[in-house]
Amino acid sequence: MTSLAPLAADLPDPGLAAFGQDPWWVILLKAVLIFVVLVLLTLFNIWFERRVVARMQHRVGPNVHGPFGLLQSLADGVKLALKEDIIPKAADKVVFLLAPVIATVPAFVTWAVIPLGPEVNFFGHRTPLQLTDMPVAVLFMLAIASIGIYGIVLGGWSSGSTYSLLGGLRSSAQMISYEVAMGLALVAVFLYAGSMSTSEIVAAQDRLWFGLILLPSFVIYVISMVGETNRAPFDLPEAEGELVGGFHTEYSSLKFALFFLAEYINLATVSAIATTLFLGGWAAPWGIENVWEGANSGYWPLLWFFGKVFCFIFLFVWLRGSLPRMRYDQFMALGWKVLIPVSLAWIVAVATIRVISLEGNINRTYLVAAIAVLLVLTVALMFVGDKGEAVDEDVPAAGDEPHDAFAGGFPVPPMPAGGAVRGAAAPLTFAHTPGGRTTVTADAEESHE
Amino acid sequence: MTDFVKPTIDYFELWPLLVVFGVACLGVVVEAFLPRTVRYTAQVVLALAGLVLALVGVVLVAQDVKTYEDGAARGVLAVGGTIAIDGPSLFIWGLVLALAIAGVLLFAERHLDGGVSAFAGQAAAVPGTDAETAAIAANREHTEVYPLMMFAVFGMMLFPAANDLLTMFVGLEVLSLPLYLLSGLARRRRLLSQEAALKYFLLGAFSSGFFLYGAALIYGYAGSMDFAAINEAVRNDVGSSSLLLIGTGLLSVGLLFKVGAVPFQAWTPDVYQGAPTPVVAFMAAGTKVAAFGAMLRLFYVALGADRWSWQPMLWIIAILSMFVGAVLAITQDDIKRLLAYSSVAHTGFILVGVLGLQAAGDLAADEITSLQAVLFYLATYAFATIGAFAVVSLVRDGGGETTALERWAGLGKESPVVAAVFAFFLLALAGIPLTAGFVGKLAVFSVALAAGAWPVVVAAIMASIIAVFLYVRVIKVMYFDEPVGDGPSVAYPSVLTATTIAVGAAITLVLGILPGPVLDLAAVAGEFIR
Amino acid sequence: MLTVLILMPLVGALVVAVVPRAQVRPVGLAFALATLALGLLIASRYDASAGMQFEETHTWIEALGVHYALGVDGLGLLMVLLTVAIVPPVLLASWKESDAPGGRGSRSYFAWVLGLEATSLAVYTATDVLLFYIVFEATLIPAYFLIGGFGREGRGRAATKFLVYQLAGGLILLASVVGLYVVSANAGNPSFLVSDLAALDIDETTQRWLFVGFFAAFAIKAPIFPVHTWLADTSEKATPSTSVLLVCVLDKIGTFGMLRFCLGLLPDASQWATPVVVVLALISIVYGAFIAIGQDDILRLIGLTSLSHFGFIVLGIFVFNPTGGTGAILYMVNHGIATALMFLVAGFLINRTGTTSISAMGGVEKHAPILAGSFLVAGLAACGLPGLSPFVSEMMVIIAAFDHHWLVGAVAVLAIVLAAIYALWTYQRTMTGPDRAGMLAVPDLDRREVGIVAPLVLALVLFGFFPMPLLDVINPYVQDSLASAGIVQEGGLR
Amino acid sequence: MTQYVVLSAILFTIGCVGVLTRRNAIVVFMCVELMLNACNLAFVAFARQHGNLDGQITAFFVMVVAAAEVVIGLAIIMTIFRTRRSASVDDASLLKY
Amino acid sequence: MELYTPILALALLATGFAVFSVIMSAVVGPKRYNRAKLDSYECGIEPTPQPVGGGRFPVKYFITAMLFIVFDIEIIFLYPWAVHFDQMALFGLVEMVLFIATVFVAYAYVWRRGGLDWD
Repeated sequence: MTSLAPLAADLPDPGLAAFGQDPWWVILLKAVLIFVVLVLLTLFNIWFERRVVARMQHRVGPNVHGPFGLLQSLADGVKLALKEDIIPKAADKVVFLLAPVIATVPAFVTWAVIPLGPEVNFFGHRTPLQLTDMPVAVLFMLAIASIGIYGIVLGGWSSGSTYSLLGGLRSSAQMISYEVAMGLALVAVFLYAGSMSTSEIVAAQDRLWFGLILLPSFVIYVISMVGETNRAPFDLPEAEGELVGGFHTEYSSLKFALFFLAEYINLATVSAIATTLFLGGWAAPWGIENVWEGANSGYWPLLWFFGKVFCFIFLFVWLRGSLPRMRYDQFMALGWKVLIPVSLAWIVAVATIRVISLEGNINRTYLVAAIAVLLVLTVALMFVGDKGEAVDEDVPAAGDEPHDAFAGGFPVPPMPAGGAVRGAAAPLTFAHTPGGRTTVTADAEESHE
Repeated sequence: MTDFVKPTIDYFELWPLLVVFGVACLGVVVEAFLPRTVRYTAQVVLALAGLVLALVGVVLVAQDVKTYEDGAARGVLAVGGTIAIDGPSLFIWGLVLALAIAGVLLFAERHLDGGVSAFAGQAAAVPGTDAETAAIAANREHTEVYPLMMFAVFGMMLFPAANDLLTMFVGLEVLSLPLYLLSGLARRRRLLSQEAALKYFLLGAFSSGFFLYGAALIYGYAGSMDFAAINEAVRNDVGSSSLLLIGTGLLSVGLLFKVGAVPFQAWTPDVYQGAPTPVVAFMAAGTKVAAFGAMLRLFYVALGADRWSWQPMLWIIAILSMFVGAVLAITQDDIKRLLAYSSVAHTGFILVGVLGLQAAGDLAADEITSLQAVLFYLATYAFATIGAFAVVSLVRDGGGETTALERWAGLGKESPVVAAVFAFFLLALAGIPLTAGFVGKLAVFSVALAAGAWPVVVAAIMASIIAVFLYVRVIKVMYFDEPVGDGPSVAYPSVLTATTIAVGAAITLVLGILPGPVLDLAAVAGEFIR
Repeated sequence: MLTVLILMPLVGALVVAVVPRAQVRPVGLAFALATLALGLLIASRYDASAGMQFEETHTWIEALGVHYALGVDGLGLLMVLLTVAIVPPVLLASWKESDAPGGRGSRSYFAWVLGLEATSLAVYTATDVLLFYIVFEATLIPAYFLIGGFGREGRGRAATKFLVYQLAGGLILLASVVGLYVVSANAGNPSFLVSDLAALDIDETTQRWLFVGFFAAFAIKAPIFPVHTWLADTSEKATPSTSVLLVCVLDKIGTFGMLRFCLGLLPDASQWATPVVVVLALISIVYGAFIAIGQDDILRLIGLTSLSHFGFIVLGIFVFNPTGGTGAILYMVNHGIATALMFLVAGFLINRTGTTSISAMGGVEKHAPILAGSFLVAGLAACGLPGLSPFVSEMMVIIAAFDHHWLVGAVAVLAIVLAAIYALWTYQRTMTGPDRAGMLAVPDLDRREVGIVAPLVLALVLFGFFPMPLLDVINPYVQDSLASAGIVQEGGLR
Repeated sequence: MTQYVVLSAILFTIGCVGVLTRRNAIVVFMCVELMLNACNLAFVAFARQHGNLDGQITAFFVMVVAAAEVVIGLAIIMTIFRTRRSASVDDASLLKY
Repeated sequence: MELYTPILALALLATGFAVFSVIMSAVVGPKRYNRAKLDSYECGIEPTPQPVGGGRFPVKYFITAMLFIVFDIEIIFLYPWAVHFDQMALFGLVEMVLFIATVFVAYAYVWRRGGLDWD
């Protein structure tokens, strides 16, 4: 036991000496500023998205309110506030009211640990441009973000409507599925940074961005962050064709606005995390520092930081503008069958490389053993991949059930001839539409039993 | 930042543990990749091979262990001191592995039900639906039971060898969780089985919560989870003794639940009745062995210095278990429930042995030690139980396995051999001389008396008398009562169950007549590493 | 030698279990006779003045200090002889299937009887307490199947009652045995050997506790009031032959144990307990005889008379003088013979009349004089008529009782009166008087039955007039044991 | 530190009482989880008090175990639920309680 | 503890804002009663009566949730390991490879048995 003790983060971390020294007014001011920035950022993002998508679709987009239509989002917000506040009679009132709050608060709180810049002179007080930091900051972010999922599930559950329920379930299933991949993608970062504190991770990237040396992690993270935020092409919970509005079908007025707000803040949050963990955070892109000494001091880093964040936001918009929505099973298969095993394999690979670089003259037998295990793992992985389809061979032999362990659990629509199509293998098969697949609804099940 | 000290792992000594775990994992892989037709064979062969290999490993390790530091114990502390591989551990490992081999044989039995095993074809299918009919028609079976069982075996080995509270807790859970699932997988009488699983699970989880909170309090008291450190703390009387006392109590709740002692016995009859008989056979024997191993280690190593505060509690619990078990068993009319209550009573008897802890100085030179007595009793009890349940799985009527006592009437005429073997197991459980049960009882009574717990021994004798009535009653039903209706029939088992029963009976007999070698083995096992 | 003696019937039991059906009975009898011969051989080589003999000692369970140790002294020898002598007549008496109503045939009956013989012999020769205990319990298994498997309606219940009583007694015994072991372990030499244990110096309190345990166990076995209730049921439901084995062989283990363990190992406590034990014995004597008078079932009646006789034996043991001791041991032998005769004759009677009810019988005398005669002999032996062997032992016990306290003696004498009543009245009701319905055709004993009865009657008469051979064996033992118990004495009765 | 321990004790008691009084299997089960989390709190609080990390590491393991319990527990409860359409502990009473 | 107080401040701020919005929407918005409006939305048809929470839903979601828990737990162990990897080096690698391999076995099983297929 005692020998295992150093595994956990030691408190207090010397790298975090700069934090926790602020007087109350600085804290309050910083908190208010973050809050305001986030609200503004959301308004801007909505506008930005509409404009960019419009451009991509050869439209103009909002252009009436304010210069370039910049005030459009604000106008929408005010309009929402003046709409009737409907609570469906089938709803569980308390939870129904609570859900938007639960969804919104974590969205804000996550930003508390995102480093926006180095230590600056803040109204005469020297403090980092970051509300706070802690040895487990990234874990904290993930944890808080998970709370947001409760808001969505509870919102869908409490509405008392089938669409809401299924939308809520879908989005939570989706979020938790991609959270795994996301979490695994971060492991490699910690391996290199040796810390989970955001500011230390940024500091660790002063020579090279992790996005470059840990490219697979970065890619996995980016994919899963899109899934995590329910954005196109993974915006299945809100698939209008299937589920009307998803979990917030029954929400109206400002409660709806809160969900909307939370979603856009989350958009910004995952972008900010990506920036922090993979793109050097607030540090200026390399090259610039060589040209310009002061690029990484004072308030300038805010520029780099938000610049990088906007790159990601643009990416989000771009994806939405150009990609069709994925089918739900393909989407889940991508998360569970591709991202997770690849992340695991990548982690092992990174760790191995790290060990080799740490212990120049390494004990060969150990290395061989490790590599052998690794090889076996990889081979097994390929084996699994190949045989994934092979399950179908079992099907005719097994009788009239598509597959063994789980399918018998609840009624499913009759299968097309030739058995189920699974995996991302046959995207062009239109034998069954996405709509047809989602008839596994609560009442459908009821009638079957 | 403290420097990282690489813990010693001692892979060689851990070999049996690793083999079992590896085989369990391999079993899962087999489940995943082999076609359905060959899974059964592959799983059975794999499990048996793994267990035998592990058993060989235990023997090799046992021959190799050195004296630990300069104490009385022999063995090593592996994995940074979290697992104690000492004599008692090895003894229990060997015992658990032997039981597991018998368990696999019972699990693999397909002869009794006309070509299918005792487990549900598809547990996920709701009974009475098309899905289930289809599963039955396709002759499905859950071959996952073998890996599950291997995981349980792994837990059973880890649990008594754990040398700190955390490892013990993990062992407890690893041992319990697969058993919860296995309990719910009966092919026939699914509802009963599922209900058993639910009850077992809820109560089991509840009790492990107690165990854990107890661990937390002890940690709060001693500042460490390590048994040696706790012992040191108790000896030096640091911290608040109320923490220690409550903590000990809560820890005991968890352990006593696992062994099924009164007042934590409520689950025993339900689970024993509902779960598939092969599972019950394995679980009744294995869990008790493992849990008592852990209990001995916890009480002797960590809390030995505080024995004046836990011994009175155990006195009462032992007495209650013996009486409640014996008395309630008499009122049962289902053979599995009856055996369940009898196991409660036996828990009490084993606790009598646990009470026999004495300081080393108080013992005569070649006097039997409490540890030795309990280990021996466990061995005798385990084999008699597994054999008895194996016999239960043979007795049938029109609706499959029949466990109602009145349906057993006339078994002596229907199948004298089966009735005789069962009677023999019952006599062993009753502690009649020339069976292993007798020597076990003798041993635990001796150590308890030697430790001055004579009231408990007197109570134990009285409880034994009640228990005798209970066993004799079953024998009477089998031999002297007129059968109801067609009477029971006995399904002819394949060599698998037959072997288990024969080996169980043989061991029970041999240990009854010549217990010397095993007693010596338990003596050679020596002491716990402190 | 003793091992062979024990193994002989055991092997016989196994052989009987496998030989062809036709040979079951001859083979069984052959083994019983061989055992008898071996027993006589041992008796002929026995040196009456040399204490424990024919000893064999092997370590059995080292960790517990258990030994496989056998040996006989005077007491053991007599019991061994009694056992080996009684089994052949019992087997002969069960020759016909019909002798065992409700049973499963001769094979299992013969096998179990031989098994019981083997375990009983082991009990009488064991010199290790644990070995004693083990075979003590082992006797129950054949006995259980003998009672439960053969006999009248309700035998299953009786068998269960028997077994539960006996096992209860056994477990109490176990507690005391373990207690002895622990005492020896505390003294530094954990052992179960009687010789080791006898050398222990046990403190008074412990001795008393252990005594209570031993005595309770043996009282159940013997049986003694108030733990006698199993005896009546068992003898009523079991076959008469089984009852012979139970009462004449098995129950003697109780009194044998009292002598060997209570007196032998715990002399101080025995003296401490004497008043209580004597009172219990007296109650048994009077109560047994008294309720026997009122019985209608002949087998139950015989069972209850034994309660009275066991009271005498226990009384003889616990009055602590050589006359009583010798009388008690002699009584054990005589009672064995007399009761065996009584049960067997009653069995023949029941076979003929088809009932066990005394009130349904009558007038047998006229049709079957030999049967009636032998029944009369047995009855007179039971009430202690001079000239028959029980008289000697009964007189010795009563004399000793008067020595102990006049009141004790007086009560014991009262029992003789009662015994005369039940013996003679039973005779009168069954054998004399007018014929009852269905009693007309009672045939007399055939040759086989006479062959069974005659030796027993002969033995009764012989030992009635000439008990010296027995006394020669008994006296040294009694001297030794009383001496080792530290009881001052003035020479035995010669 | 004492407050944390007291809080954990209170949570533990609530869970315990919940297990004993509630009849819905899922609620009972959640109460069990509450007990485990109370244990975690106690572990972490004691870890802080003793200044070593054993307690915190334990908390990790407890989470793992709790998760495994959740998985198995829900599986069992769901099977029963689907068979009987009820999650009440009382309804499951084929076996004598 | 000082590290956590700012978070509390931000959280309070956000909560205040959210609660304020929820209340405001009830206060500011117009109220025009209409029975159909309070029914749950089902494309205009009469909604089927349902218990709160919509009754039952596919088992699949449970399975996903369980799998998530299993992997989340794996991550719990990977994080501290990753942070302190440099100190453990080879030992850490070997042990973690064993750990990951174990999890991977379960993963392969679930995959092959169709646990990851959504239909």
